[in-house]
Amino acid sequence: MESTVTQQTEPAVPAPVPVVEMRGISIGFPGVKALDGVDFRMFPGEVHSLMGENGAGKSTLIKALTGVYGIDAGTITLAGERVSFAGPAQAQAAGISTVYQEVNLLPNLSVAENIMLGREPRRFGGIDWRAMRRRSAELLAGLHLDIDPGSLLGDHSLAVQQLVAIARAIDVNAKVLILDEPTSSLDADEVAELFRVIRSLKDQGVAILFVSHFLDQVYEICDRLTVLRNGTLVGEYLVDELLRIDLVQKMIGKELTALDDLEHRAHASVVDESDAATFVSASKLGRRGAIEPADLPIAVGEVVGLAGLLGSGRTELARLFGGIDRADTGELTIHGENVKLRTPRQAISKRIAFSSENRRDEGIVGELTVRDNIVLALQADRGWFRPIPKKKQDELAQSYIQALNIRPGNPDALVRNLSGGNQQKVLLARWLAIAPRLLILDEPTRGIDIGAKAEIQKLVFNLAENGMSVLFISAELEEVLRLSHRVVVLRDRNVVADLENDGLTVDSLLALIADGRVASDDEALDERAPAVAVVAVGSGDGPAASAPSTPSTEGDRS
Amino acid sequence: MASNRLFWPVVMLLVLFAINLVAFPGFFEITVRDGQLFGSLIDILRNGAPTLIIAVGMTLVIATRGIDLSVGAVAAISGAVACSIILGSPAPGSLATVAVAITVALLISLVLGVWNGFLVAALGIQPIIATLILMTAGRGVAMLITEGQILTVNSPPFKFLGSGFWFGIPVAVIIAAVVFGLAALITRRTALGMFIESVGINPEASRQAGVRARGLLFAVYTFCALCAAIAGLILTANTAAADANNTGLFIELDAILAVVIGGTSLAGGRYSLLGTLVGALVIQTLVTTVYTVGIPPIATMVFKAAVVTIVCLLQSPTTAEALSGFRRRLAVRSGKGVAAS
Amino acid sequence: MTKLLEAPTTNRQPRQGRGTGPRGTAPTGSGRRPLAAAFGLLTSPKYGPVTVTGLLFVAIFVIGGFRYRGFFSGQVFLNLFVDNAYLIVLAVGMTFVILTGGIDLSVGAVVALSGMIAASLLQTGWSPGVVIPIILVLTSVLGLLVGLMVHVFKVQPFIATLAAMFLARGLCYVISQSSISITDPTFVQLAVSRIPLGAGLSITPSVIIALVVVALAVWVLHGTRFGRTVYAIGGGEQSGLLMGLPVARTKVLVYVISGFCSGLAGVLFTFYTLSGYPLTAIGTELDAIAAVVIGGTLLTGGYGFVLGSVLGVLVLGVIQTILTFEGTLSSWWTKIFIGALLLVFIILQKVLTARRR
Amino acid sequence: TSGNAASDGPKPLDELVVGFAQVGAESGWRTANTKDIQASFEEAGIELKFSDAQQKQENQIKAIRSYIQQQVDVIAFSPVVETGWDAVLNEAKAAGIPVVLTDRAVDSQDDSLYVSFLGSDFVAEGEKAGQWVLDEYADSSESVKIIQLEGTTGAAPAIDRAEGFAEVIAENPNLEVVASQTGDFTRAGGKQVTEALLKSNPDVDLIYAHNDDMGLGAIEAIEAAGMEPGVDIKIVTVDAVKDGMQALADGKINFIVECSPLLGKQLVDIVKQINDGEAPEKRIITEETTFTQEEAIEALPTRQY
Ligand SMILES: Nc1ncnc2c1ncn2[C@@H]1O[C@H](COP(=O)(O)OP(=O)(O)OP(=O)(O)O)[C@@H](O)[C@H]1O
Ligand SMILES: Nc1ncnc2c1ncn2[C@@H]1O[C@H](COP(=O)(O)OP(=O)(O)OP(=O)(O)O)[C@@H](O)[C@H]1O
Ligand SMILES: [Mg+2]
Ligand SMILES: [Mg+2]
Repeated sequence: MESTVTQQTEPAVPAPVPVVEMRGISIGFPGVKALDGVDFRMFPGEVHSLMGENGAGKSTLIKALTGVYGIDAGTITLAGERVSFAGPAQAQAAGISTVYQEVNLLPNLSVAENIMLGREPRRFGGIDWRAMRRRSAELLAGLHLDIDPGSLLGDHSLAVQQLVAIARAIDVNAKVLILDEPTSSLDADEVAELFRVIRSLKDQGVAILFVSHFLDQVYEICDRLTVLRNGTLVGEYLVDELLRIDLVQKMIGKELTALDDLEHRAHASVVDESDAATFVSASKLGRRGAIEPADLPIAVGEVVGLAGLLGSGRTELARLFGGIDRADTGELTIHGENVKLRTPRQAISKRIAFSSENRRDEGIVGELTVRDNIVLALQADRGWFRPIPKKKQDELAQSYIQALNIRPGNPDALVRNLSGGNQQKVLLARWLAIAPRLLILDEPTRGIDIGAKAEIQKLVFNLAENGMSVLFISAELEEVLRLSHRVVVLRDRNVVADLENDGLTVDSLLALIADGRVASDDEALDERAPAVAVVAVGSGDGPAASAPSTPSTEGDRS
Repeated sequence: MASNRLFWPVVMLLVLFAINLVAFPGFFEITVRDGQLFGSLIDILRNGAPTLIIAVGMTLVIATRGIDLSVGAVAAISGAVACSIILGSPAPGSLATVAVAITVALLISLVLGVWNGFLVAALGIQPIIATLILMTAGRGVAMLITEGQILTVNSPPFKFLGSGFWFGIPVAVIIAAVVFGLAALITRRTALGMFIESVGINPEASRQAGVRARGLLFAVYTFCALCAAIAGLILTANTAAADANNTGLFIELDAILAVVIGGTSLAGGRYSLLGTLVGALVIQTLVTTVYTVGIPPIATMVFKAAVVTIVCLLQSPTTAEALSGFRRRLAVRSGKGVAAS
Repeated sequence: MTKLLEAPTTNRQPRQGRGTGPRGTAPTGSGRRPLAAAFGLLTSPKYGPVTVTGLLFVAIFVIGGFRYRGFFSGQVFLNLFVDNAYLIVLAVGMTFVILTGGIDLSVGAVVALSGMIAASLLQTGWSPGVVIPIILVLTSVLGLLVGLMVHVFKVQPFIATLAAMFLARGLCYVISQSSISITDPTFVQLAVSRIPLGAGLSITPSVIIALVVVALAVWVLHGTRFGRTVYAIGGGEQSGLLMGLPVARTKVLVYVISGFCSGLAGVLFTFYTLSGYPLTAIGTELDAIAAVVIGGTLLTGGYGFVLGSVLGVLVLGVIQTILTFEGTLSSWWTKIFIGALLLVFIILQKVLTARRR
Repeated sequence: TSGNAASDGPKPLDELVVGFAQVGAESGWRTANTKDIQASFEEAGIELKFSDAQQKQENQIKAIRSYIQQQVDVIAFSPVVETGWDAVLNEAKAAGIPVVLTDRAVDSQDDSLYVSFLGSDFVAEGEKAGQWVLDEYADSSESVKIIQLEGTTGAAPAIDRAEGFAEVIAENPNLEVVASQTGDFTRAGGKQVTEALLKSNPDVDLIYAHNDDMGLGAIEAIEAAGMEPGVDIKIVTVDAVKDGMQALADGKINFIVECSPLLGKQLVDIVKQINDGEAPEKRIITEETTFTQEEAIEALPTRQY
């Protein structure tokens, strides 16, 4: 099927009927108007992106479509018919397959079941387990995910879970496939696999909604996009006709400049190793089954990035530094003094903060307010009998709400009701509030919009300049490169390289990660490089120059 | 939010009051007799005091996602201990004896609480089973102490705890108020309440944020046992007799019911002590209503079932939605009416 | 509720089939030896508790055999089933409910109620062929009402079933305050007949019924969509909803099943006691819950097996048997002894399943 | 009786084994009962296997089955409930083990299932209490208001004591039970119920409690209401435990119908009779009396429980 959508120069009035059409959608929550008269449509065989800042209403719009939330006003049409779903089950039955923003799977069931639940192949009135395993193994293989379908889902890392969720969604014979930030914890390779699948579905005429805060990914895979701001519709555009700068401007309503100067400063302020005191240092620190003994010194004011593939053990290493897990070999010194971190509490008392990648299960405390969540760690450190005065709490909360642009800016809102990105910011605020000397950030920018990401990066940078050490993990390699003074590469739970960040490029890092040696030439990169989003946002170049030019994408865009 | 959740329980309380008033016009009368307050409402407060005290401890336990089934047994043990000490002493009527008895009983309850805390926090046993152990064995221990007999004590200072008056107010009520006030003060004026809630909502996140979940659990179960012991002393003093078989029997159900009617979720997290207070009052008033209205004993259970069901259904968010929809429709209609006129 | 301390350990089991895509080389995992496999069975969050429970049960039985004359016999073992057939059925129903993260406190009272219904109807000359279906339908309807309260009105299961418990118990009194004998020949026949197994061993028809219920439950939970949805709800109701699973229907049905099982257990109980008595089975709900939890099911839902619950019942039964064989305990020592045995059991179970921290 | 241990001649007492399945230890009365039985058997030099059913019939059935398996010489038990014993008693009969019931009866058509029933007659107790009330108010012309404190709903003593009482007082239409509530056989229950009922029925004349403990609770409530128990409001109870007798002696209770837990001696006698091959009487009613204040003062010093 040819992509007919993009042949029109006008985004509006395309020839075929939209498969999804939402008109005048409004949804209000107590105190917040999440959506206000939003129109939205998708056509068969297109990849559509929903763009907007954190809290703009993207997830809410998706949930309105699939019947998770009832709508206060507006109409929804699916393939020309008015629909109103009472719940996700009905939406699914009508051909809308969805991966929601937070991984919503069942940790207590096997991977195979998580993929097939609700559509299990049956035999003699019961589930045909054999067929189920076979089918799920096929689907996993389709995503190049080599895990045992019989293993418990809960045993896998968040990234794997995210892929499993995707596998589940693409198995359904859907007319519409919705992916709400599916790539937030995926590496470049997994993203490439996903895109391959998306393209083939698109060729089969499936309409795909792809939400992501990674502009590169959006520009690589999407045909059209709809921009939301503060719950209202900004407009619908053809991706090819919208410059990145313009897109960002439409999303945030003003120009974004934060990244520019960061880019410059990053290279200017690499810490001079010789006179920097080592703050914390690990020697032969390891934990059986999780991470092999590793050496890792971190200097005062230094930002160390951890790079590696999914499952390479970055999280596990970081957890040892944060006292989340106990190391069973090696030792940790702080300012040369031997310390044992048995609990997170002990780490915190040493001013080491660990911000988990799994914000829902290990990060936020959903039923508590934004204020409580922000002061939690600080208060825990002070002890229960020395409560932070109410006024001080409010000040703290307010200052971080402003600094990180948390929305809604109401310290009494329950964190559970915040959008994903805003929850992440609250989590970050909690750790900044304890004024850490070592801040461990495991995927801190997961699901964070582009403006906030820049703010956070700037913040990290400034804090590092003021003497805070940072251990930084991100699936986005260029983010690692942009922020880090040093990059430590892990592979199969081993530290394989420890490099100064001068002259490092995404390509050379990738080679290291993949093969465990520094790339001398670019043989290994030939097929992989295009899939990696290399270009920094807002670097000033036009979209044409920065868009990765692979033959396949080119073919899709006329 | 909390005030919202309390709306229907309070209404239910008022309805029960009204029923009582119809059955017995003197229900609201409070007179002063021999310098003591006297009346049905006072009885409700006094008899509800032990349940309330236990429910306060239970609220905190439940907020951490736990439950404590052993409170009845702990109450029985503390009553048995106190009575047997008083009985065994040469001067059962002396204040010192009673003070010693009470102190020992409370100390023992602390040990029992720590024991529960140990099973739950240190060994990670599911609270319902962990406390089931003490629920079963504890009553055995209480009976061991009394040798299965009802120990009647003749000790005015001890009796004072259960049926005495202080400035005209029943001592039991004063004790309940103090326990309630202290619990509210300690958890809400310090960060304890937030920690308890946070551990109840997301234990792993709380741990990573540096909250000492283990210590907290120890503290909470110990406090709950202490509450149970205080309640046990009041219950025992009320009849001046330790009845190891019956003191605090099924009181855990009443306490849990009070907590839940008060709007605290058994899934842990946010709790409301005020709600628990209302819940305990509803339960005690319910019992009194059965007596005043003269509901025959065979129908008592059905009546209780009906009241609990009604409170729960009224409190339900589904009902609230349905009601607000109805109200909205009413408003629209009346709005139209105004526009037309 | 124990998630509290288990969370950090259960979540972080190193996975085996690791690696992402063609590049990933699995360093461990393939070719596990039997010893490792056995160890894995013990420590797996899924099978560990059940395995340990089974082993401990065998251990208790063997120890009892050494300690008491006549204990280590086939009939003593079979009597565990004979005496606890009704409890097995109760525990099966309870397992469904607890797997979804709920709880059912009404089962004891419903057992009493179905006994009362049976006794009073049989007394007025109804035929057992009518009475038993009526009981099963009535208790299922009661379960349905509870399920609707829990799902539609979001009433916490603890409270909804507590109300049902009051109601069922109250209805018992309404039917009759005093106990009623059952003299119906069919019931009497079912009560006294024994099915010989050879070698002087025998069981009762109730045991067969209970085992059929267990087999059905195993099949439903592991072989049908409904059963998997039960586990899914326990694993995360919200996720289940978003995955488009029939959460509402399943959640309500689970209480219907528990109601049905309680009714059936009540009927088995009347086979056992041949009477209806309003005060019977007080506290039996705690036995059923304890059996389920001892059997390794998490009260928070999502993890556990029916067979574990059966083991749990057997453990409670064997504790009871030990008590009668001991034969010298005063009333209070009996209670303390039950508590102590329970404690030893739970702690051993915990220690044996504990994973490296 | 069917072939029992006696058929091969009497055994020496120290070879006899008796299995006793007690209801539980739900009250002081019950504990006294247990203690007396245990003490009596010890004194007689007969081995007693004891089991506590924790108020559960199924436990009692299990215990009896276990006694059958252990081939004891005599089984004695106080049934938790009257019904539902045919199956297990038939097993005992088949095994040739004689069964003695204590305290409570079983409701079975086939009275060959047990050799003897030793215990009180709860209905008669209710009647005795009623009779006293009838006599006390024989020449009262006004209506007499009575509050009844019932035992645990559904329990046999509660049902029977209410029945016997009601039957007798029906003779005098002036006697009117204005309220009847359960106090669960406990002091706390008795106190709370009385407290509430006194508020709505302040002019009550008499309280009839199904056991002493509830009566003692009622005394507390009456005193708290500023009235004098035994004078302003008369109290009649059943049981005659020590605390109750004391209250009776003090004039706070007016009349107590005895229900003795001291069955041990009589039970030992029955066991000996069986062992000797004699047939004990089918129904042995415990020797019980009633107490007025004077009698109580007299009996109190020798009261054992
Ligand atoms: N259940 C809820 N109750 C109250 N407010 C809510 C609820 N769900 C969402 N909101 C609010 O609605 C707004 C839109 O949230 P939504 O999750 O749609 O944002 P989003 O665009 O998906 O953001 P992100 O990029 O961070 O995922 C936010 O302000 C959020 O706080
Ligand atoms: N939540 C978890 N529960 C159990 N095992 C886990 C969990 N997270 C990770 N693991 C295991 O630990 C190993 C490494 O973890 P993980 O995948 O998180 O590493 P990582 O380098 O941080 O990768 P990423 O952050 O990209 O997911 C893997 O074998 C994984 O299966
Ligand atoms: Mg979102
Ligand atoms: Mg990670």
